[in-house]
Amino acid sequence: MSERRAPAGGSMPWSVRLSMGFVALFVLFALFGQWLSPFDFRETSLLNRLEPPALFTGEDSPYLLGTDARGRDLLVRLAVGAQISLIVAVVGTLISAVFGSLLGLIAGARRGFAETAIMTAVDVQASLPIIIVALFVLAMFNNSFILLLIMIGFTDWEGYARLVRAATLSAKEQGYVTAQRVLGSSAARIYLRHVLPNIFNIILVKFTVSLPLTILLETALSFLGLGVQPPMTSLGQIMSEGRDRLLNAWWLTLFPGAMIFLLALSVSLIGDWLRDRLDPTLIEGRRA
Amino acid sequence: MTSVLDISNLTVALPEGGDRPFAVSDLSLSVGAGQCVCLVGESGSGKSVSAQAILGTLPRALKRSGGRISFLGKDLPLEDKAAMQTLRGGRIGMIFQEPSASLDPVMRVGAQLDELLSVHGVASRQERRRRIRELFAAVRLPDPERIYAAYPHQLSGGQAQRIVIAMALALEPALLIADEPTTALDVTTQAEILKLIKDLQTRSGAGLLFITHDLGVVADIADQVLVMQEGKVVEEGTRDAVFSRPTHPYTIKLLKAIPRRQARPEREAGPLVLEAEGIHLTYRPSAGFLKRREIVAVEDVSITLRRGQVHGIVGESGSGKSSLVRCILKLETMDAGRLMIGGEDAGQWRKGMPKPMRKRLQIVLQDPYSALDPRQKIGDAIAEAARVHGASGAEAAAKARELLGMVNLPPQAYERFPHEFSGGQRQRICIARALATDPEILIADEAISALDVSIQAQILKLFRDLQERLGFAMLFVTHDLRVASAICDDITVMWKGRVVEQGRVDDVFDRPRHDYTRQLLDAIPDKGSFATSGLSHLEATP
Amino acid sequence: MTNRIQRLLFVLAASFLLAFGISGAQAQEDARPPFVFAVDGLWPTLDPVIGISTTGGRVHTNIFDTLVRRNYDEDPEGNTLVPGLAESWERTSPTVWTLTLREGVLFHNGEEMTSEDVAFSLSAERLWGEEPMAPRGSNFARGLVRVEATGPYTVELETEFPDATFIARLTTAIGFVLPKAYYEEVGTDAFGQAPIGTGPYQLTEFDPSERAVAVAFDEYWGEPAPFSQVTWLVVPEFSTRLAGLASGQYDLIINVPIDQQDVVASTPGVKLLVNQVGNYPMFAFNTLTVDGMDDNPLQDANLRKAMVAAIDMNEITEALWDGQTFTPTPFNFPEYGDYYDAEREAAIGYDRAQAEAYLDASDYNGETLIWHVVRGFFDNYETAAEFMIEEWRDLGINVEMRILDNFALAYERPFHLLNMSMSSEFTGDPYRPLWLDWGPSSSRVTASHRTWEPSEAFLEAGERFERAEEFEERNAAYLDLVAAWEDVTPGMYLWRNLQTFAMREDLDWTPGNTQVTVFDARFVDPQS
Amino acid sequence: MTGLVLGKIVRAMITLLITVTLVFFFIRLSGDPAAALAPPDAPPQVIEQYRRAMGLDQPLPVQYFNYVLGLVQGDFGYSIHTGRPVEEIFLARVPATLLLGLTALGIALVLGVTLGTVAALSRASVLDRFVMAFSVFAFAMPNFFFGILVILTGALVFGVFFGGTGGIANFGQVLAPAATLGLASMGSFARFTRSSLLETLNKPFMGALEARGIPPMRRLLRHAAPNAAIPIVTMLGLSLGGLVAGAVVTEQVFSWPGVGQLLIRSVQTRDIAVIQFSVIAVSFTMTLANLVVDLVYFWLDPRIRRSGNV
Repeated sequence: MSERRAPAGGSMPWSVRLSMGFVALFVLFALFGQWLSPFDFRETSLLNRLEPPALFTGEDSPYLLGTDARGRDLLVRLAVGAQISLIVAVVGTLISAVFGSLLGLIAGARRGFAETAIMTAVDVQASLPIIIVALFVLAMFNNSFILLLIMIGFTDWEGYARLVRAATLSAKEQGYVTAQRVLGSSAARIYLRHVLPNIFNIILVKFTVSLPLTILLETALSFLGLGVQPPMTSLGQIMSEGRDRLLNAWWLTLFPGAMIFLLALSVSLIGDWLRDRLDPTLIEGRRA
Repeated sequence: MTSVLDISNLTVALPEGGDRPFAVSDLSLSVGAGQCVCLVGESGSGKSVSAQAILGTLPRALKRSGGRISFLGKDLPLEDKAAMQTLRGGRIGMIFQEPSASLDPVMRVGAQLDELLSVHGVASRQERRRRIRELFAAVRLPDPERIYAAYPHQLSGGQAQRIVIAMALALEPALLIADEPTTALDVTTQAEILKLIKDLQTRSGAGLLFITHDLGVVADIADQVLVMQEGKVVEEGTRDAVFSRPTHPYTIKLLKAIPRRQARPEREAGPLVLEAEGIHLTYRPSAGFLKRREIVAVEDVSITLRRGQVHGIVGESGSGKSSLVRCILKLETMDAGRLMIGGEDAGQWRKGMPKPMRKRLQIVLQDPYSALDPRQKIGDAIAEAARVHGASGAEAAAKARELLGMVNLPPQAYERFPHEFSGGQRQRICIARALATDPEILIADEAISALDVSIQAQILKLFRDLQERLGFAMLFVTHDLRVASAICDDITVMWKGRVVEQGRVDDVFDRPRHDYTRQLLDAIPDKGSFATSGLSHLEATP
Repeated sequence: MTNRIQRLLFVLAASFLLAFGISGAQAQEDARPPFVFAVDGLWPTLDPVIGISTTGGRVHTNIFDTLVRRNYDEDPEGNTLVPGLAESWERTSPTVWTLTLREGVLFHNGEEMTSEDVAFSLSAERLWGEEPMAPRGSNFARGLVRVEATGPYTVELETEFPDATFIARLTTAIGFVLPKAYYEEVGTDAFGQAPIGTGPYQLTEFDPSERAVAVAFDEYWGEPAPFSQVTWLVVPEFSTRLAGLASGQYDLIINVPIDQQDVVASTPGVKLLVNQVGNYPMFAFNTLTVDGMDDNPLQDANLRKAMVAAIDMNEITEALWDGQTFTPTPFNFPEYGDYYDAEREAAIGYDRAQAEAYLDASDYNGETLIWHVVRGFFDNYETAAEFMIEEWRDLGINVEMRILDNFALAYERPFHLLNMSMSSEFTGDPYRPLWLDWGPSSSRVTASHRTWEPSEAFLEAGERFERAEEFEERNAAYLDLVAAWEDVTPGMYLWRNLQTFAMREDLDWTPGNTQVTVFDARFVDPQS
Repeated sequence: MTGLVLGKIVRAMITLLITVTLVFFFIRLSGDPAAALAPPDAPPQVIEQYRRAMGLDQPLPVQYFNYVLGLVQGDFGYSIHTGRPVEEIFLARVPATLLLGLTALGIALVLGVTLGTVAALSRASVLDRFVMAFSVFAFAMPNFFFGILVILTGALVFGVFFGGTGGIANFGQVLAPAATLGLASMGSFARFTRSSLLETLNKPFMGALEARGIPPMRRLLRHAAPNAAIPIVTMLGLSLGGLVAGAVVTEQVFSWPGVGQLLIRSVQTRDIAVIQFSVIAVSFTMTLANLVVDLVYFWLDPRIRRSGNV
C-alpha cells in the first residue's frame, strides 16, 4: 500500500531527541557562548600560553577550557569558532541546496536543452572534487571568507540538482501534476507551489546528509590552511592549529574535535530518522 | 476425493496497536485433489496472509497463534525450516499477483527456472534443460529460446505470468496457491491465464487454492468459495450456492457491486462538444546517442462527444486510449488530425491550451493516491481549481464546500489532508476538484480501476448521478468492458492505437463486428451471468 | 608532440604496474648505515645559487663544496676561514685575488675539477652578467669584474675596488664549484634537477615534493662520508616526523615547535638539538606609494617608528622562545666578530610614551594596515604577530594579518607590512644584512615587491663601507649605515632564529650555528 | 546499447572540454598568467619573455585554440621551478595515489558492505545499532585528526611507524593511510548497503523466491546481493570525489608521496603549470571513473540497457 505518512508526529527515539538537544545546545553556544568568557577571542596573553583547562585541573583560573599557544581563551574561541563553522556549514550548504535544487527543478520540468545544459554542468562539477578546486582557486587568488563560502557552496549543488531532477521527474508522473496542468495552472505555480513542497522532504534529508559533510570539509580545508583565515577562526581551524600539540595540549584538539564530531553525528542521526520517516525509496537508489 | 490441504481454525495475530487483533481469525478450509477453492475478499481481508501462513512465510510481525494446517494428511512441519523449504516450490506451488515483480529483475528467466529445479534436486543440467523446455510448452510460451535468455522486464505481463506458472508447476506440486494471479493483467490475457491455470491444474490433479477479489473470476473457476471480510470467513459454500443463494450481506454487497450492463434511457442528442478526427500521435523517445525510436501511439482515431453523453473508450494496456486522452487535453501535441473542443479548433493553439478553454475540459485520474497534492488541504485543492479560473477566494471556498457535499463528503473534510482519506474518498475529492471549473467535458481515465470492487460501484454510481444532474459530457476510459457497459451510451474499442469498433453500447456488445471486440467480450469473467442485465433475484433481497 | 602522448601512456602503464608490483629498495652492501633526514620541504631545484634558501641549504653542502669554508668546528659563529676546494688564496694586487685549487678533486661523474670549472662557476654568464643563468647570484657577486683561469689550478678574481673581505664570499653559495662541461651540456633547469658536484655525497634521486637521495661518493677528496646514503624526505606534518623518529624510521627531523620541545625531549630514544642560526625573521614596512597605494600611511616615518616603539620585542621573544634566543639591536649580530657591540642599544627601543608621541606626530587616521604573512614559514611568527597586533591596537593602530600560502601571493600588493627573514651568514661582517639586503641593488629596492628607497645618508654610508679597507673606517661606516637605516626605519627585526632538530639518541651529529646541514665527517662522529 | 555507451562517452568528452575551458579562463581571469607563471621575484623583462613564450600577446581566441590544440597534442607545459614536463611530474605520483586510493576503496567497500549486510540481516538488533553507530562515527571523524592519532599511537605506543618512508616500499605500509582514507567512505557504504539491502529484501520477488523454496543463503547471495549492488554502484561513483579530496589530506598527514602532496606543494610554490595539469588530470580521471561506474551500472542492471533511461 502506498499510504504516505504524515510529515510530523509519531514517537521519536531517544537518540534523535538527544541529537536535537545537542544541536540546540550547539546553536545556543555558538550564539551566546562568547558571554561565558571574560575574554575577547583575539585577546592574546604572553604569560598564559597553553594553560590546561581549569574545569579539569580544578585550578583557580579564568580559563575554563584552557588556552592555546598564543594564550587565547579556548572557551571563547570555541564559541566564535562554532559560530563561524555553523555559518560556513549552513550558508555553504544552503547555497548548494538552493542553487542545486532550483537547477534540478528546471532540468526536471523543462527537459530539452535546459536539461542537457544543466546536466552537463552537473557532470563537470562532479568531475572536480572541492579540494582540488579549492587548491586551484587558492593558487590564483587570495583566500577570503566570501570566496570560501562560495567554494563550499558550489561543491554539492550537483548532488541536489541530480536528486531534485529525479524527484521532479517522478513527481511529474504523479496525478496531481497532470491535474494541475489540465486545470491550466502556470508552470511556475505547478512546480513552485505543488512539486517543490512535495520534494522538499527529499531536499531536507539531503541537507542533513550534506551539512555534516560541509562541516568536515571546512575542517579538512582548515587543515590544509585553505579554510577560514585568522584572525577569524573556526572549529576546524582551532583543531588544525592544535594538531602538533596533541601530546601536551590535548584540549586544543579534543574540544573542537568533539564538537565537530558530535554535531556531525547528531545531524546525521536526525537525517537518518527523517529519512526513515519519509519515503525511503524517494531518497535512495535513484539515479539521474 | 483425497484432501490435499486441511486448515482448521487458523488464526494469525496482528501486532498490537493494529485496527484489529487478528489478520486471520479462525479460518478453516479444505482443498481436495483436483479441486479449486476460491478465497474471495477485498484488500485487507486477510486472504493473502492465509496463503503466507500455509507456506510458512509470514512476515516477522505476524504470528500464527492457533490452528492446524495439514498437507496430504500430515501436519505441515511449519517449525522445520529445512522441510518447509523443500515443500515450498516442490510439493506446494505458488503463483503471485504481480508476475514481473515476483521474478528477480536482474537474472535471466531461464536461469531462475534452472535454479529452481536445481535447488529442488534436479541435478543433471540436461535434465533441467529438458524439463524447462517441457514447461515452456506446457504453459504455451512462444519462442522458448528467446524467453529462456530474456530478463523479466523484456517479457509481457502474460509471458511473465506464464513463467511464474511454469515455476509453480515445475515440480509437479500437489497444491497450487494462486494469489490474485490475474489482477495485474489485461482482460484477454487474464482469460488466457485463468484457462491455463485451470487446465494445468485439472490435468495434474493438484488442489488449487485461488485467492481473488474478483467475483467474476470466481464464478469462472471455483468449485468451492469462501468469502472473507476483515480476517473472518463470512460465507462458505459451493460456487452455485454462493452465487445464487448468498446469505451474508457482505457477499450480497460484493455481488451487487459487479458492474453490469445498465439499460440507459434514450436521451435526445445534445450539441457536439468534442469532435476529433483522424488523430495521430507518435512518440519519439531518445534511444541513446543520435538514435530515436518511433512509437505510434494513436493512429487515425476519430471520436465525437455530445453534451449529456457518456462515451466509453475501451482497450487494453498499450491500446492508445490514454495517449488519445492526452492529445485531447493538449498535453501531447498530435502529429495530425483535427480537434474541435466546444466549437473551437484546437489546432490554432500552438502549445497547450488557453486557460479559458482548460476549464471546459477536466479529468479524473486513475490513482487517487497520487492525484492529490499531499501537502494541500483538500478544500484548498478544490478551491484552487476554481481560483485558477478567476473565482475570488470566498467564491472558490463556497464552491468547494458545495462540491464536497455533492460528492457526499462531510463539510469537515475541507480542512483535512489527503492522507486522512481512503482511496474511494480521495476519488470523490478528485471528482469534486474536476467539477470545480464547471467543465463541459469530464474525462475519467481509468478512474475506478484502482479501487476495491464495492467502492468501484459507489464511485460509478456517483459519476452516473452527477452526470445526470449536471449534464456534462463524459469520456470514460477503461480497460473493463463490464464497467463501460454500466455507464456508457456509446463506446469506442481501441486496439494498438486504432479504433476497431465504435457505436452504441448495446450494438457493440450484442453484435460485435470485429474479432478483437469479440475476444474482449469472451474474456469477460463470468460472462454467463454478465449477459443477463443485472441479478434480478438479488435486487429483491434486502 | 605525439611522442609525448606515447610516453605519457607508457609511463601511465608503467605506473599501474608499479603500483601493484612494487619491489623492495635496493640491497645495501655498504657497512656504513644509511641516514634519513625528515624535512618539512625541499627547494624545487638543487642548483646551489638558484636554490639559495633554508630548505636548499639542507642539501647543497652535501653535494657541492665551496672554494673556502667556515670553520664551525672551532668557532661556533664560524668566523675563521679554512681551505675548501681552494687550497690557498692570496691577494696579488689590491683588487685581485688569486686562488690555488686543490688538485685531484673529482666530480661525481668522474671528471677532474679544474680552474675552468671554477671560472665558469663564478663567471659573468652564470652569476653577474646581463642575463645570468642564476640571477640570484648577482647580489652575492657584487663588485666582481673579472674571473679568469690562469692555469689548470689557478684562478684570478678581480674586484671593482679593493675589497679585503671578498674572499669570505666564496664560503657562500657562489663559492660552490659546478662542472662546466656537464652544466653547459644539460642546461640550467636540468642541472638543477640532476646536479653534479664534488661533495661527499652523490645525488641519485630528486623529486622536490617528495625526497632527495644521495649516496656516499667513494672518490671524495676529503674524509669518506660517514653514511652510505642520505635521504632528505619531505614530511610536512610535525607529528608524522616525530612518529617516524620515535619508531626508528628517521634518524633526524627538523623543526620541533618550541612548545613541543619537552615532549620530544622526553620521548625515549630521541634527543633534542636546539641552536641559534644566523637568520633573523623580520618584517619590512612598505614605505612606497607604488601600485595604487597612494594613500599609504606608512610613508610617514613617525608611524613606522611609533609601531616599532610600541612593541616590547624582548618580552615577546623571551616568552615565545623561553629564553633560547633574543631580539637583536638592529644589525648588531654576534656573528660579526669585532663589529658586534653587546652594549649598543637601538635608537628606537620599546617606549610606550615615545610611541604615542610618534603616533601623534604622524598623520595616521586609523587606516587598516595589511600585514602579509606566509603560512608557517617561520616558527612562532604568526604568534608574535598576533601579540604585536594586540599591542598596536591598544595604541590605536589597526593592523590586519593576512596569512598567505606562498611568497608569490604575499608579494601581491596592496600590503603595508611584509614578512621575511634575513640571513647574516655571508662574509662575517655586516656587509650582507645591511648593504646587500637593503642597499640599492637589493630586492627591497628593485623587486616588484620593493618596499623602500634608500636615503642619501644610507647610500653614502654604504658606499663608504663597501670601499673601506680598514676596520676602523668600516666600523664607522657601519654605524652610520645603521643610524641611517634606523632614521628611516624601513623594517623591524624580531629575533635571531632558532633551529631545532630532534635526532636518534645514539647519533652524534652537530648542526653548527648554521642553517646548512652537512653530513660529512666534520659534523658526524663516525662512532655513532 | 552501443548507442548509449557512445552517448556517455561523448558526454564525458564534452565534460572534459568544459573543464579544460574553465581552467583556461580561470587562469586568465586571475590576472596576468605570465606573472603567475614566472618566478616570484622575476624582473619585468623575464615576465615579458614568459608572455611571448606563452603566446599571451595573441588574441584570446587564438590563445584558447592553441591551448586546446596543445593539450590534444600532448603539450601540457613545463614546471616553472624544475623545468620538467608536468605530465612526467604528475605521473610519477600516480602509482602512490592509485595504490592508496584503490586500497582505501577496497577496504571501504569490503568492510562497509560486510558491515552493512550484517546490520541489515540483524535489523533492529544490538548488532545493527552498533554497526550503524560505528559507521556514523567513521563518517563524522575528521580524517586528518584520525590519521595523526593513528600515527602517534603507532609510533609512541607500539613502536610501529605508519607514515611514509619515501616511495612505496611495501604493501603493508599502505594499510594505515588507506584505512584512514577509507574510513569515511566505509561508514557511508555500510549505511548505504544496509538501506539498499533492506529495500531489496522487502521486494516482492524476494518473498516469491522464499515461496519457491530457494535457500536463504542463495537468496541473499544470488538474488538480493546483485539487486542491492545497483544503488551501491551509484554510491561508489558519488564517493570517488570524496576519496580524492580525502587523499589530499591523508597524503599530507602520512607524508604519502602521491598526487595530493604534489598539488599542495605546487600551490605553495605557485607552480601553475603543474596545478593546471593536475586539475585537468583529476577531472579526466573522475570523468573516466564516472563513465566506468555508468557502464558497470548498465552491466548490472539489464533494465537500463533497454530503456536507456539514464
